[in-house]
Amino acid sequence: MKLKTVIFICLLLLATISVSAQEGAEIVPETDTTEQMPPPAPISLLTAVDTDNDNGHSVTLTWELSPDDRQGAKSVMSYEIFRWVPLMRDTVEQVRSELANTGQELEVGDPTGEIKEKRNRLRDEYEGLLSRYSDAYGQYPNNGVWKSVGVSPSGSTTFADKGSKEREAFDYLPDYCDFYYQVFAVTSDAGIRTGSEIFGPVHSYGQWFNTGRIPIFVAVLFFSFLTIYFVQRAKKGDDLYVRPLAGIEAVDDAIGRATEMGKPILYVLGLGTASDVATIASFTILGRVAKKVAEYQTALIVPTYDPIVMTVAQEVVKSAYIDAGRPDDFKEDTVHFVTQSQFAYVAAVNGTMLRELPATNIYMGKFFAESLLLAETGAVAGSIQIAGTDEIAQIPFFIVACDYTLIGEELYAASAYLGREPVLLGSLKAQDWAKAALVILGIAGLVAANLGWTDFTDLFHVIN
Amino acid sequence: MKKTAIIVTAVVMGLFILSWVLKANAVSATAESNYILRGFLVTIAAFLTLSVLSFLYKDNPFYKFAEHLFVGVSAAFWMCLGFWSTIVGNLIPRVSEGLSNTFKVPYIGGDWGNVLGLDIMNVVFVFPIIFGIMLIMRLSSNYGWISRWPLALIVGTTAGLNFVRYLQSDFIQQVSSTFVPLLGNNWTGFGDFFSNLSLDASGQLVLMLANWVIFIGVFCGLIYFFFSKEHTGAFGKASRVGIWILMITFGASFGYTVMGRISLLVGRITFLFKDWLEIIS
Amino acid sequence: MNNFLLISLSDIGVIISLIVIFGGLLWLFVRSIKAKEVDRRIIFIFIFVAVAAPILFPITFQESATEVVKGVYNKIENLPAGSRILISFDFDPAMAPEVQPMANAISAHALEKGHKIIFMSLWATGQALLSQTLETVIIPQFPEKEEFVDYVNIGYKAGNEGVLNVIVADFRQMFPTDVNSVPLDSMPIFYNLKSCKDLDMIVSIGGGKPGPKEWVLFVGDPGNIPMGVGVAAVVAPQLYPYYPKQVVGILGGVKGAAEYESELVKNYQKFEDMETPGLRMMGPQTLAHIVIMSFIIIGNVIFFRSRRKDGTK
Amino acid sequence: MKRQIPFVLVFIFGAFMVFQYFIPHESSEWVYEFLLDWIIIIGIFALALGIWSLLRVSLDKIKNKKENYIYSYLILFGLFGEIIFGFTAFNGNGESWGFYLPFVACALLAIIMIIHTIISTGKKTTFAALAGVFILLSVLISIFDNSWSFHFSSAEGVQNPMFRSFFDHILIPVLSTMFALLAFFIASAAYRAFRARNLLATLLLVAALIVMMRFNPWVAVIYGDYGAKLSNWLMNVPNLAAQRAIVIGIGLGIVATALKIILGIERGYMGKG
Repeated sequence: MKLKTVIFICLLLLATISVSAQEGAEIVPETDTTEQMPPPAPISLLTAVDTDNDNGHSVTLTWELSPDDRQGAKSVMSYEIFRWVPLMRDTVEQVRSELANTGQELEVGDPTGEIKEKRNRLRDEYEGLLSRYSDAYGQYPNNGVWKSVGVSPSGSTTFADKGSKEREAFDYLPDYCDFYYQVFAVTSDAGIRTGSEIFGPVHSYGQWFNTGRIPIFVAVLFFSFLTIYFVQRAKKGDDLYVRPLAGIEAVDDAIGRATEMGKPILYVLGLGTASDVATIASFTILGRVAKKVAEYQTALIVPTYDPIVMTVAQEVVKSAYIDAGRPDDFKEDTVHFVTQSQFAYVAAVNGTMLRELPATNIYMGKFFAESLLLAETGAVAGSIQIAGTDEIAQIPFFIVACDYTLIGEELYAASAYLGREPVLLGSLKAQDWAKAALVILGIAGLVAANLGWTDFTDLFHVIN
Repeated sequence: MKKTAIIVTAVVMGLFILSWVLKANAVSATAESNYILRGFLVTIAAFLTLSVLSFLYKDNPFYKFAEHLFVGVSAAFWMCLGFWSTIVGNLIPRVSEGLSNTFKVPYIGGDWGNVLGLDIMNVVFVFPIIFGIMLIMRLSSNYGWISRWPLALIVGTTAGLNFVRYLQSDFIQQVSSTFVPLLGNNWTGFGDFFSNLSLDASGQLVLMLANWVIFIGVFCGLIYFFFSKEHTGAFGKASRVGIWILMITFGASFGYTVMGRISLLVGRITFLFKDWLEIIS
Repeated sequence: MNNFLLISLSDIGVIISLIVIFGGLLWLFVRSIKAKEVDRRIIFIFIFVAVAAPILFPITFQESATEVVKGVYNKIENLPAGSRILISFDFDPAMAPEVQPMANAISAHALEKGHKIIFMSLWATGQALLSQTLETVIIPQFPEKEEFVDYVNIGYKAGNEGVLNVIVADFRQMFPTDVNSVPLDSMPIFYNLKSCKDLDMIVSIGGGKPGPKEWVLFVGDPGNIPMGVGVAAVVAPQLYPYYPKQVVGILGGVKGAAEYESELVKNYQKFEDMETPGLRMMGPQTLAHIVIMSFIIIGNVIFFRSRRKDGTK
Repeated sequence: MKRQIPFVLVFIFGAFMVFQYFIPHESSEWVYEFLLDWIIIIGIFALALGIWSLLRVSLDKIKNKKENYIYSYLILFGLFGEIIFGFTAFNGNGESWGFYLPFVACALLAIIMIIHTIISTGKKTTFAALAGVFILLSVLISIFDNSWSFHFSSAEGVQNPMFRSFFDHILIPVLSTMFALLAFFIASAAYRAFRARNLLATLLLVAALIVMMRFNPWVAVIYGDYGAKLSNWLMNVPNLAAQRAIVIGIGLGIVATALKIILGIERGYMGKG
């Protein structure tokens, strides 16, 4: 009953809209008027081109203002833009709305399959109509009318006639059709207006490259080049320096301490998924820690939050044990799944900390509000704590409650530092060079901004 | 030891039932139906709240009770929502007409036409199902390796997205935001500057100072994050300044966060006082 | 930001709780001079009392809006009536006490100014809170406003940032219908609204991921749409880099909510008697902050005293 | 072969996502949009994997009578209870509940008994018989009681008042109280760690105190507006600078890692550390 009412109201609303749309839209503008006030001067130099850097379905118009724009008695208040549409458009719109209606009817139910059949028929009809659309537009100026597509305020000299790319949307604007445009300068009295010369034909079409994003494209090329270059150099055996990170140096000591005390090490991967960069960095660190742990024969506990992360972590730890030459010491439940609910996970890890009293807690990865819950409980349990996260909001809590903290990017660097693999170190070097480039660009930009060279700062302006 | 546990449990149970009865009674006064159930639900909510708070003293069975119940219910809650909203809401209408009818969702397949008698949309959206099943193959010891394929899809797509997105948002945009006029936004000359010197937040001096601090902070901070160069000499000094500014920021954010955490506690205590005990309005 | 305490002297409860808190702190301070550490459970008790007492015996403060909060307020104030604003509830019940007052205040303000609001949520748990706002604020305060014309609830969609990626280009692909399966095409509010780019403003209220930051990165910034954000205090500093270029203003935590509410109460007669949960929450905030600051001082006294002791040994 | 295909896939999808960013054409948008849809859908399957792991861990505890195994029953009750609520719906107007709750109880017990039949080593027949009884009971109730129904066919289960009640009265209290524990922990962390040991710790401590001061009404009386202004300045200026430095660093790190993943340089996430 309720559903029916809602649908009824919706249909009613839909009907109102379509009626009002039809009333308002397709008026053939009257240019000559019998009022005393003379019509305003028209706009000049109307041009229309396909909108740049888009997926098509849009045409951008530009013009020169009417001399009467906001001037004098016959002041132009707005510009109304008209596009020539073939008469066939009415049929298209009718079929389209019927098609949309069948979609709603289907929701109510279709016991006999009748609606479905009707919908398929309508869809075929609609597609057939659309395929003839281009021809119909090509027949200009026969079999068509001028349709208002929008209004632009006075003072503006551009307008984008933008439609939808969805074929069944009410404002679908086909690509590669001949469009003709006319712009009317409209005064405060809507009846007093002057049309411009007609511009056309113009096509809309999609582009294959977004020129507005060239700065980013350059950055992509630059960065890829740097990375590949330094990785190649590292592979050739160049010695690459990495500054020591206190947090990472502490890991080895902490493992030693745990061995002495005969207590386990708790490694928490955080709440990230397997596609989060922080988690990916954490896997590499886990591999290192697991290898050391296997060598020292200390216990390791890795509770995980995400099932996919769990399986990956299992393989990482397993291969670390194999690398350390102790494949038999590896137990599957070293890495175990807890639950995929933030606070329930925290509760379980906190319990583990208070029961097992690990000598060392390592938190590496993505952490959210639980960071402090974990770190404080760990402090109560008396463990040495090493943390690393790229979640900026949580870094302060780790800094306060843990003994060592890797701040942001240091976490990614740590994985390269620990792994000591030339390719990873090479990419770290590339990162530093990018940073250096950025500092130089930043200073150059700053100078430019202070001297008012907007040309330079505009280079960094990305059009979306 | 055992005896105390039994007594505590008995007392808590007694209080629970008492609260249930009183609450049900209070609810029935407002002429709401199902007052027994409502009374139970409010009581259990209060009980769980107190159970979790008891963790502050130490780990205990009440806390464990709340925790385990929570794990079960939350897992099921997410599963049901995911099923109805994504599987039924997004996937089924695109792959199967029969299932769409069963689940009473409008079938939108067929919109993209047919190729070789197959519906394009159906075919396109069968892939995620195949990948999803591959992911579940992880459970099999023989075919577990195949679950790497969907993982590759997810990781690859996210990596590609991240690559350009972070390059734009966190790199180019942030760099261009650092292009600030160091003399302030409306510099009118030194004479004017000194004659109108004020410590006001919108004053020229403060604005200028802000721009300088931002400039120095960003660059010293970046220098701190240089990994492949030794932090000695001028470079080391800049990196020191960088870490100072980072520490000030961390302290400030910590202090700022206190507010949010207190609010959460306010919410819980208000619940206890208002909805359960009804001692405040 | 002139906070001043308005304690009515007749309120015995307030006096007693203040005496308990400050007496206790004083005692701990005296102990700290002897370098005696405080057990964490004692700190917990203090925090509990400092928060619970003002809830039982309300203490109120005055607030006035800061620039970042005014940014959002003025944007809504200055948009022409009938503008379309999207408000996204990206939080869960745990965060709700902190951010829902903002959502309520902003929604009420926007409707009062005659704007049209599209409500949605990126969090499954946000949908229930969204209906709560509709039922407790919008419908009772604005009975004359019509659903589908002045506001609409399009609900939750799974997919986090994925949803944002889609709706920035096309709304209907992700949300063919509203929360009650009413097609968007049938609603006046969605007339001529294709994607987020056609909105006049977006307000995202949240504190986790996905939340305001993702809205800025995925929608506001690429679409060049004015964004206002309301966030839990913890993530507010993270959004400052985006102010004022990518977001028009930030409401940070309950203080932000309190400031926004005070601005509404000050400027609109209609809102004079409205509920101000944000303002009300400032009492516990103040006391708890004082307690924590006192403990930091006590901790440092202990630290210096014990270092001195070690030094003399 | 087994190892190579995933990296080829990573490269294809990663490179596509990079290039589509520069290609505004609708064919690129089209692929982009359905790829995002794919990921959302695949994620739901991962959720199933999670539920399965949760079940396995709990059942393992019950089977081996590990420490605290009794609590694992609670997980099962919560899990299946909520699932039953999520897939059945209530027809009535909320006045008469009929035998809905007894049905849920019977169905729950039946599920638990079935699980016991599967995992237990002895007494299999007893559990099987009990399971049979409860299944029979729940079937009988579902046949004869009209006040509620199964709703495998529409999302009405999610609208079930009991589904919402479980959410409102179990999930919310525990979740928000866990979160509220932070109010206590932030105080104890501040007390324990904010000590002026060295320059860095002092900076941390002073900045925190300054920001917290804005809540102190007496400070406002003494210093007027300046306390609040200083704290806002801290949040807006040095904070902005440091945030920006970290954001740029992290952004670069993510970009670099993403590139390494696409090019197949970083392979740790595939399980070869």
